Parts: sequence; structure tokens; C-alpha cells
Amino acid sequence: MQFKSMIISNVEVSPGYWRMRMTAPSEFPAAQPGQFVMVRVNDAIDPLLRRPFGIFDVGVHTPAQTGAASQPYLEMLYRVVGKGTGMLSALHDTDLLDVLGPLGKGFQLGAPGEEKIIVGGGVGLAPLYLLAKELVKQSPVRLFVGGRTRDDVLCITEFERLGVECYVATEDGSLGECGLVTEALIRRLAACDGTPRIFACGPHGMLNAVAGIAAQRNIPCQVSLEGYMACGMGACLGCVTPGHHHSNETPDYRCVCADGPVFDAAELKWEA
Amino acid sequence: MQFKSMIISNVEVSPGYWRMRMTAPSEFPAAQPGQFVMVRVNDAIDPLLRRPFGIFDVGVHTPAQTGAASQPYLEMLYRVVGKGTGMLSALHDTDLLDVLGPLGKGFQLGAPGEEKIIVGGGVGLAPLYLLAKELVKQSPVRLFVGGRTRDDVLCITEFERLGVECYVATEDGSLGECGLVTEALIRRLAACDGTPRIFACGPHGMLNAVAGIAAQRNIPCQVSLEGYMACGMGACLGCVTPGHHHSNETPDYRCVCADGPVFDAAELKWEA
Amino acid sequence: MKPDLSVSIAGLELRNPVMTASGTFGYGEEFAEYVDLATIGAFVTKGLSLRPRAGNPTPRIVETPGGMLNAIGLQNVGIDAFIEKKVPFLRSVATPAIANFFGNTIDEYAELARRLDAIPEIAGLEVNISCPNVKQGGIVFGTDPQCAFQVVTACREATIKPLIVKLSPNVTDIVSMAKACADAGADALSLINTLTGMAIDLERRRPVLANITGGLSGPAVKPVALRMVWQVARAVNLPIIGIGGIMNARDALEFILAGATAVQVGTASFINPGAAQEIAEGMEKWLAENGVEDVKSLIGALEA
Amino acid sequence: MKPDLSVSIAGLELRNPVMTASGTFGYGEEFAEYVDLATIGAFVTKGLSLRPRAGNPTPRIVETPGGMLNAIGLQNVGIDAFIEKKVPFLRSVATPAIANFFGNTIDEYAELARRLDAIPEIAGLEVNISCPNVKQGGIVFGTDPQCAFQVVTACREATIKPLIVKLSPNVTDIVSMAKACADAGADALSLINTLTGMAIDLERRRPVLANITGGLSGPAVKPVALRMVWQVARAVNLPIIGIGGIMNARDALEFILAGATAVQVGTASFINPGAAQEIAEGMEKWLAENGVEDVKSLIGALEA
Ligand SMILES: Cc1cc2nc3c(=O)[nH]c(=O)nc-3n(C[C@H](O)[C@H](O)[C@H](O)COP(=O)(O)OP(=O)(O)OC[C@H]3O[C@@H](n4cnc5c(N)ncnc54)[C@H](O)[C@@H]3O)c2cc1C
Ligand SMILES: Cc1cc2nc3c(=O)[nH]c(=O)nc-3n(C[C@H](O)[C@H](O)[C@H](O)COP(=O)(O)OP(=O)(O)OC[C@H]3O[C@@H](n4cnc5c(N)ncnc54)[C@H](O)[C@@H]3O)c2cc1C
Ligand SMILES: Cc1cc2nc3c(=O)[nH]c(=O)nc-3n(C[C@H](O)[C@H](O)[C@H](O)COP(=O)(O)O)c2cc1C
Ligand SMILES: Cc1cc2nc3c(=O)[nH]c(=O)nc-3n(C[C@H](O)[C@H](O)[C@H](O)COP(=O)(O)O)c2cc1C
Ligand code: FES
Ligand code: FES
Repeated sequence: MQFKSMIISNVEVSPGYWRMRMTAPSEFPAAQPGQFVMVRVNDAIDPLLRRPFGIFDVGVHTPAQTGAASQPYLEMLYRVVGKGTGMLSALHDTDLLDVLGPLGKGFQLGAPGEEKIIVGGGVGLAPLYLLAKELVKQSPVRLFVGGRTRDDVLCITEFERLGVECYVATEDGSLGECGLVTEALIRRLAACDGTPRIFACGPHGMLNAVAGIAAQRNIPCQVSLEGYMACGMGACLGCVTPGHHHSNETPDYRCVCADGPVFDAAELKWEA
Repeated sequence: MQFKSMIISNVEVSPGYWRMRMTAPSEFPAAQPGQFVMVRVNDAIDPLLRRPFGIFDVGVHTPAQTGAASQPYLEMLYRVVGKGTGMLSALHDTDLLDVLGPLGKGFQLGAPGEEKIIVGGGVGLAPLYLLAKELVKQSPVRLFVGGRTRDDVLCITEFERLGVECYVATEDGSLGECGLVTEALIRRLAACDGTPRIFACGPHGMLNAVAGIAAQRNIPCQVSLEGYMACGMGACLGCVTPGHHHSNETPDYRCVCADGPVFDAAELKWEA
Repeated sequence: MKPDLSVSIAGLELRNPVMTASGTFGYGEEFAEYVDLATIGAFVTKGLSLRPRAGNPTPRIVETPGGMLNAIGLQNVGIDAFIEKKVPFLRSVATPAIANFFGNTIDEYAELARRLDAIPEIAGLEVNISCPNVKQGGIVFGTDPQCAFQVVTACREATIKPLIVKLSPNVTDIVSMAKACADAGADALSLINTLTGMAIDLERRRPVLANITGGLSGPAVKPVALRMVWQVARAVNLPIIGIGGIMNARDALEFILAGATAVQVGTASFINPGAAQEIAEGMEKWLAENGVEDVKSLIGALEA
Repeated sequence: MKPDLSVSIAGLELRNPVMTASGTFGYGEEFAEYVDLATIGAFVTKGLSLRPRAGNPTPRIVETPGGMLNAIGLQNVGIDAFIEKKVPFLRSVATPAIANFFGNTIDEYAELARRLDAIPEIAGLEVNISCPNVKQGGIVFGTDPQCAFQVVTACREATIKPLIVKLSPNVTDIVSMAKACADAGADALSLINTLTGMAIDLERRRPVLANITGGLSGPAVKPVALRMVWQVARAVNLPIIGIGGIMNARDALEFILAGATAVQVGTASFINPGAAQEIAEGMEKWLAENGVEDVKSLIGALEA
């Protein structure tokens, strides 16, 4: 779907991290957790390409006044890293954006009842909130979230409000445990009975570690990847990632945009 | 001078024509009538080059409250014709612009007392208001202004308020006389005693006609030209116009930006 | 009156001059939601090779000022999988499909031309000669007129379908390349492919692309593309397909004035997936508003 | 500690690697208000010819996506007026002035090199070989290695000053051009000059530029320029001056990583007249922040 979206709000939620709410067509709230959008920052050619962002939340705003039409919306949580995100952060409510989405394949929620473990690093949390919203309807959910400092740990209150149990780790110890979030994850996996299901999004190093931890323990694990994207719809082949059996002789590149961004970790090639 | 200017107001004064007031450094109000500025529309590379605009007005705003600092400003009058002017018209007060100027050589005012005749076509009026403001201090001033329709005749009231006598001609007769402004000019030159002095700015065809009329009658005439500009300061040689004696063997190109934009019409080459 | 947008290229009748460029429109299906294929002149597949190609490691793309670099490395499913998995879709499409292909030897080129010639769903062939000639020490076929002549001759002998040769802009003399292809029997020329460029990650002190260099496309290259189309159109008597930085109907019409009979839209489809259709519609609108009854009257109509 | 920004090119000692590019900085005086010449490494004059040149009719410039085309036509005052009117200014400047020049025959080139060699205020010569060779049917000197060899040889014999050859990017093989110039005795190479392009005015059905084609510069060409600098730096053992789309200190440092010893800032000075100085200052800041003590340690330091 391609649509013109009007910004409803655009707020800095932590230094360098912004949360933007914007209008969406009525079909949009059916987006699956883990899907993403491609946003055109402006109509000029600088920046030229769209920018991909996870869908942080979707919903329908019902105005207080009777008679006023209800307004479907979507939210993004983004970090300012360069030109495009810099320009996004300078936009105001009522500004318009051209949006493509929801794109790609989202998370498989798994069976009700089994423990759901969500692992997020930094702005990798973005697509996990909508996921948590769905998961809490059917299962107990734990969130393991890591960041460099406390400023990189985002929106914990929102997750807690859903009833998610949150474990926080920061590399400098400024919030929660000091260290990597994977340490807390390993402890939890040792403690938990039954097979939980892992969902992860964050820096590649973290995903690599999580995928390894899950593989060792035979725990189903889905990861949401990033990749440099031009089209977002499987046409340019810019965003690919090697599948588990990929080699130059038996090429098996998957499109992050169309085959993912969410993959079963077991399908992909990881560094040992 | 290069400075960051804050937009004070940006108003559509006639369909497609805008008037922008913006802050300027304290030296700026000393700009000569006929000088221009080069405006960088935004910090991105689209559009890449600065855009040249005449200086419509300069002044110092003294706030009503005592104690508040007085604010020098400049004004531009511009027509939306393409990307850069389109983007300019979308800007709001408090937005910032990077401005270079005042640039180039302005009008020579001439001796006090002699009749001053200003001829403007369409947005060519832009640099003539500041000129009129100076001229009325020392001479009787008449303005001959032409446009395609009434919408292209700008800011007459402002000129009248200065005490300038205004003659209007439009090609479709929707305001003033029906026809070209040069017809009214010729009538006036026949009627006026003594040698007046002509100042003109507008489409090239009009300037060509005015220069011819002045040359025939031996009346001093200055014209303000346009030209495609990259640098605005005599370095790129993009904006040149042939001088009177120009030929390939004896090249005599003048920079519109540095030698002009105002030239004595007799210095330049005109079509017969 | 509705303006006439139809053009014919090398025997292909196109309802309008707007095609999609190879490598930017998948195999046609990917954009179904955004472009009604029946509204564009033709579409060109991703470049095909005899065997499947893995392509390059990532990063494969990077944005540059007003453009992008790609080093996909010609990843594709190979001709067999193409026939099995992609051709059936073409049957349902009422728009000419043109197969773009490339080889590393002249024999590979010829073999591909022969295989594609046998596919009824393929309306025409576009040879990408911007590939290294493995037998001649890696010199790119499309940068040497003699190499180009040989490869086009071989393809010409292998197909009776319309044969379009796609030229590389990374040459001193585009006209001599065009002439060599014309002499070898090309029915049409498409230009330009991407300009070779590079981007550097200052912090990491590395090239951004895993392949180090990549191909520049997008609005940044439009002036170079227009110039080459104009040069070739004046020198060679073959229909030309103009490519390079076309973002809107005005850009497309500029290429037609410069001498192109049709155009291809590449990078624009990434930014606006409906670009090709919008450009075709925009052309029709511009022609109507400007009283031009037939787009063919604009081909090469530049007063220069 | 203040990082060391000094570099030496062909015997020229530059306080930092930032120069201004020919044709974009006048004769040095025009920018006096915006750039303190003592803060940049060197500046290059507008291209000089034996006799004054009128240049092309207007329009001479047009903006393109992320760039601009110029067809100034090498308008300049000629060597005599240069010596009389512009050289005196150079005496007051504590920054090396490099004279850019061009001819239409090899003899003209040699004669200019000889005349410039005699001017003490000129620290070095930059030969622009992107000009048509009138004796050889208009083929551009800088697109043929043999022509380039001849012209550089003639200049080399005419001057003992540092001799920089400025390469045209409109070639199939920039490395063979660079090698020819090196063999002919060039002390350094500067690249790239502008890419040939064209812009069209759709409504008027005419080229925008009176000259029809023009030279593309600005950010749009940066990827092509970086690629060529990288290719030449690996193949030729001469110092390189990187040029093309440099807008800020990061761009400049990328060229240095690619193998350039110095850079030239062109189009950027039009958009921001203080660009060259800001780039030099920005480089110093970046080096300090990144703990790089000597900019020379970055030359060609790309890990590729
Ligand atoms: C599927 C997907 C979902 C994403 N979701 C989010 C999210 O919810 N929140 C968020 O803050 N970020 C997200 N990202 C990363 C985000 O797309 C980049 O941070 C953003 O594109 C940077 O743009 P820029 O212009 O500010 O940076 P620049 O560095 O100026 O961008 C230059 C180019 O590099 C690309 N690029 C830069 N960083 C990345 C990256 N990490 N991944 C992919 N491309 C990149 C840009 O898209 C652009 O093409 C996601 C990326 C992908 C692929
Ligand atoms: C000395 C001078 C003073 C001017 N004063 C005024 C003024 O006071 N008010 C006003 O409305 N206009 C004025 N103009 C014209 C104004 O500069 C152009 O209308 C404007 O640059 C168009 O920009 P654009 O991006 O909207 O148009 P586009 O057509 O998108 O611009 C493309 C390129 O062409 C150049 N260009 C387009 N039209 C002109 C033109 N007529 N003259 C010079 N370059 C042009 C632009 O600067 C730009 O580089 C002046 C021009 C000059 C040279
Ligand atoms: C991601 C990408 C992949 C491409 N793949 C091919 C290809 O397989 N074969 C080919 O001939 N050209 C290929 N091209 C070149 C385009 O077809 C086109 O010639 C070029 O991008 C210039 O047009 P544009 O500026 O409109 O994109 C590719 C371009 C891009 C951006
Ligand atoms: C208006 C203009 C005039 C130029 N004149 C000359 C010239 O006289 N001699 C020359 O060697 N290069 C000339 N150039 C090329 C520049 O020196 C430089 O190589 C080119 O613009 C690329 O750098 P940039 O992208 O930073 O502008 C000119 C460029 C421009 C834009
Ligand atoms: S972004 Fe184009 S294929 Fe994935
Ligand atoms: S605009 Fe550059 S010389 Fe006039």
C-alpha cells in the first residue's frame, strides 16, 4: 500500500530517539508485528531513497466528540543517525509523508500458553512493541532489553503497561544490570520450564549471539534483520542476506525486505 | 556578506507572487537600490545552487516596547516559477535562510531635481521600490508598470504612498491601459521637458524596447538585467551579457552579477 | 482528442514509450500492486545468465548525492529457473516482456539468445554488454567496439526476435560503440547503463560496497545520459531507448526530444513504485495540454 | 596536539590539502571577503590561453539534479592581461598560486607553459587537457593517451615548475590516460574535470545551454570521481589531487583515503563561498577528534 500520511505527533522520547505517530488508511491496523514501512522523507531528491522503519504500533484513535470520524494511525520509533532521520526529526504535526507498507513478513506468534521471550537492543525495540501487544493476549511475555546507556533503553513503561515482565541491561550499568542483555537471557532460559519461543531485534552482533544461544538449546527463535534497501519489495536485490546453506556454488540469498525482515534464525547463516 | 536570516513574514501578495521579509545584519540597510541577494533555499543539495533576488526593501523595525532591540530587515518580492521559488513560498516565519549580499552594482541615482522615470514589468518591479524610495527624496518620480494581467501588477499602492505617480498598462486591459507600458512611456517622454532619467527592470523584450526608446532620444537609461547565476560574485562567468562593442574577435562580456545587474543601457548590446 | 502515444521499436509495437529498466522491476510480478502492466509500453526482466548467479556480498547498494550505487553482481535465477518459474506469469500479461541477459563469453551470450529466442512469451531481447569478457582478460565487452561487434553478431545469428543492445556509458566514444552494434545487426540501442562509481565509509576507512565499485544510477546521471542519447541519435540510424535518471514525464519527454523513441524507468521505481505508470500518464497529459497529437512527432525534435 | 595537515605535491609545500579548483574561484581576488587565502593549501586560477577568449554565448550554466552543467567556453583574459592585471595581486598572497592553462595545439600549450614558467608569482602549472586538438580534427587531447603524452611532453620541456596534469573523466580507461601523462613527465595528476552532459528545455524544445553540451560538476559526480582517483592511485606512482563534488571535510577525507594527496573544491564555492576554508578547518577538526596526527597517514589508507 502507498499512502500520504499526516504526522499527528513527533516527539523525542530519549536523547536522539523519536516517536512519530501518523495517520494511516483503515486497512493499516491489520499490519502484522514485524512488518515495516518505507518512508519518503521529502519530495526532493535529497535524500533520494526511502528509509525503512519498523512499525512500532498501530491503532485507531476514536475522538472524544461524537460524530467525529475515527482515525487509524501508525507509529514509528526511530533513532537519528543520518540525513534522513535527521530530517524526519525536524518535521511537525500536519506535515505530510509518503509511506509504503506494511511490507515484508512479520513474526509467527506461535502457540498460546508457551512462554514468549522478546530480546531487543537499542532501537531494535521498535518492531517488538506491536509484537508484545499481540503476544500478551495469549501467553506470558518477558522482555530482555539492552542498550549502551540508560538513554538507549526505550519505552519500558509501555511494555510494562502491557503486563510484560522487563529485564534491562546496559553496558555502562546506568540502568538495570551492567553488561549484555544476553547474560540475563541465558539465566532465564536455564530457569524456565518448557520450551519458550524467542523473538529478537537489534544490532547484528546481538542477533548473532541470541541465534547461537537459541540454536544450542534448540529453542525456536525468530530474528528481525536490517539491510540496505532501495525498493523494499524484492526487486532490487540490494538487501539480501545469506541463507543457512548459502555458498557461491549454491547461492541462497534471501531478500530481507520480501522474505523477511523476520526470519527463523535457523534458516540463516551466522558467524560462529 | 553571508548571513543566516530569519523569516519574519512570507505573504502571497498577488496570485503566484510573494513578498518575504527577513532579518538582516545591521550593515544591510546600507544596500544600494538595484543590488541583489543570493539565497540558499535549503541545506540539502536539491536545489543545489543559490537563487538570485532583487532587494525589494530594507529597513529597521523598531519594536513598540521600549528596551526591545531594533531589527534590521530586508524584503524580497518574488514570483514562483520553479522548484526553488516554490520551496521559498512554502517557508514560514522563524524558518532560517542562508543569504549572500548585498551583491553587485546598483542604480546611479542621478542629479536631484531632474525627472526620474521608472519602468517595471511584472516581477521586474522588485528592485525598483527601494530605488523609488531613494529617488523621491530628491526628484519627482513617475512609475510606468506593465504586466500581462492585473495580477502581474504588484505593489502599486506602496509606490503611490511614496508619492510616485503611477501609470499602469496590462496586455489584457484588466488594469490600467490595454497594451504595452512602453506606449505610455513614449507619450510621457514626448510631454516632459528637460532630460529625464530612465531606470528599468523587467523582461528582456521590454528592456530592449526601453533601451531603444532612450537611445533614440538620447535619454540616460539604466537597466537591471537577469542571467543564470552560479556564484553571484564574478567567479564562474556564467551570467555574462555582451557589452556594446562585443564581438568574437574583441570579446567584451560583462558579468551581470559583478559588473551589474544594473548597467547603463548604452554600454550593452541590444537587438535592433 | 487523445494523443497517440504508440511507438514501434525494432518491430515491437508499444502502446506508449515507457518501459521499465532491467534490474529495477524484478520479473514483473513484484510491482503488480503499484503498476498496471497494461498501462506501460513494455517491461524488461532482471538480467539473466545461463546458470544461476549468487551476486555480490552485501552491502550492495548505497545512496549517493542525487543517485545510488549498486553492485548487485547480476544475481539472478538463471535461464532454467526463469523459464520454469517466471515465464508462466508472462502469459497473463498483455504487455511485451523483454528479456535482459548477459554472459561472460561470446558463446554464453549466443547460447542465451538462442534459448530466449525459443520462448514465445518473450517479445524481445536486450543484451547487456557491460560485463567483463572472461576470455579477454576481463575487458568489458561494452567498452570496446570490436568486442561489442562480436558479441552482438553472435546474438544476432542466434535470434530473429527484436534485438536491443544496451550500451555502457563508461566509454570515451559512445558513438563508435553504437555504430559497432548497429553494424553487427542490432535492431535498437538502449542507453545508458550505470556509470562506474564508488563510495567510501570514512569512519571504517573502507569502501561502502563489498564489491568496492558499483554502478551509479538515478537523477545524478541524467545529464550524461541525455548527452549520449543525443550524440547517438544523430549518428546512428536505429531506434533508441533512453535511460538514466528519468523520474517523471518531463524527463522522459526530454529524452524523446533528444532522439529516443522510447524510455526506460529504473531507479525511480524504487522511490515511487508506481513511477512507470505515472510517467506514461503524465506524458499523455503533457501531450494533450501542449497540443501534440502524436508522441512520434517529438522524437529527435530538439532544435539544436 | 594540533594535527599536521601539511602535504607536499610535486615539490609544492601546502599548509593543508585543500585547494580551489580552476574556473570556480576566479583569479583569487573575488573570494577575498569569504576565504582567507592563508588558510587554504593553494588556489588555481581560471584556465588561461594565449589570447583572450570570448567564451560561449549564454546560457552558460544550468542546474541539474545534484549538480550543474557549465559551458563557459573557457572565457579568460589571456596570458598578457593575466600578467598585467592579475599577477600583481598574487604578490600579496602567502599561498601558492597555480596557473591552469590550455591550448588548441601542442605549440600553444608549450608556449603557455614557457610564459607561465617565467612568472615568479606562479608556484605551479596545471595543464587542462580537456580541450579539442584543432590540428587533429577536434579530438580532445585528454581522451587519447598518445595526444596526452605529446602535449604533456611539450609542456614538460617548457617548464621546470611543478607540472600538474588535469585529467578528463570522459574516457574508457582513466588509468591509461594517467600512465601516459606520468610517462611524459607530469609531476602530479588532478582529476576529475567535468563529465560531458546536456540539459533540455522541454517547452522550448531546445538545449538549455547555448553550447548544447556542457560539463557536469557538483555532488552528483562525486562517486565517479572517487572511483577514478582510487583506480589511478593504485596504478600510477604520482601524487593525485582529487576533484569532483567535494562539499565538506568528510568528502575531502574520502578522496584522501582513496589515494589523493590533496583535493580541489569547485562547485561548492558557488554555493558556499567560504567552502574551501571551512573544509580545511573541518579536516583539522576531524583529524583531531579521530586522533589522527598527520593527514599524510590517511593518503590511500582505504582498506579495500
Ligand atoms: C527493515 C528495517 C527496519 C528498520 N526499522 C527501524 C526502526 O524501527 N527504527 C530505526 O531507528 N531504524 C530502523 N531501521 C534502520 C533505519 O532504516 C536507518 O537508521 C535509516 O535508514 C537511516 O537513515 P539516515 O538517512 O538517517 O542515515 P544515513 O546513514 O544518512 O543513510 C544513508 C543510507 O543508508 C541506509 N541505512 C543507514 N543505516 C541503515 C540501517 N541501519 N539499516 C538499513 N539501512 C540503513 C539508509 O536507508 C540510506 O539509504 C530499520 C532498517 C530496516 C532495514
Ligand atoms: C540579479 C537577479 C535578480 C533577480 N531578482 C528577482 C526578484 O527580485 N524576484 C523574482 O521573482 N525573481 C528574480 N530573479 C529571477 C529569479 O532568480 C528566478 O526566478 C529564480 O532563480 C527561479 O528559481 P526556481 O528554482 O524557482 O526556478 P527554476 O526554473 O527551477 O530554476 C532553475 C535554475 O534556473 C535559474 N533561473 C530560472 N529563472 C531564472 C531567471 N529568470 N533569472 C536567472 N536565473 C534563473 C535558477 O536560479 C536556477 O539555477 C532575479 C534574477 C537575477 C539574475
Ligand atoms: C539495482 C539495479 C540493478 C540493475 N540491474 C541491471 C541488470 O541486471 N541488467 C542491466 O542491463 N541493467 C541493470 N541495471 C541498470 C538499469 O537498468 C539502468 O540502466 C540504470 O539504472 C540507469 O537508469 P536509472 O537512472 O533510471 O536507474 C540495474 C540498475 C539498478 C539500480
Ligand atoms: C563554472 C566552471 C568553470 C570551470 N572552468 C575550468 C577551467 O577553466 N579549467 C579547468 O581545468 N577546469 C574548469 N572547471 C572544472 C573544475 O575545476 C572542476 O574540475 C570540476 O568542476 C569538478 O569539481 P567540482 O565538482 O568540485 O566542481 C570548471 C568548472 C566549473 C563549474
Ligand atoms: S530492498 Fe530491494 S530487494 Fe530488498
Ligand atoms: S554568477 Fe558567477 S560570474 Fe556572475
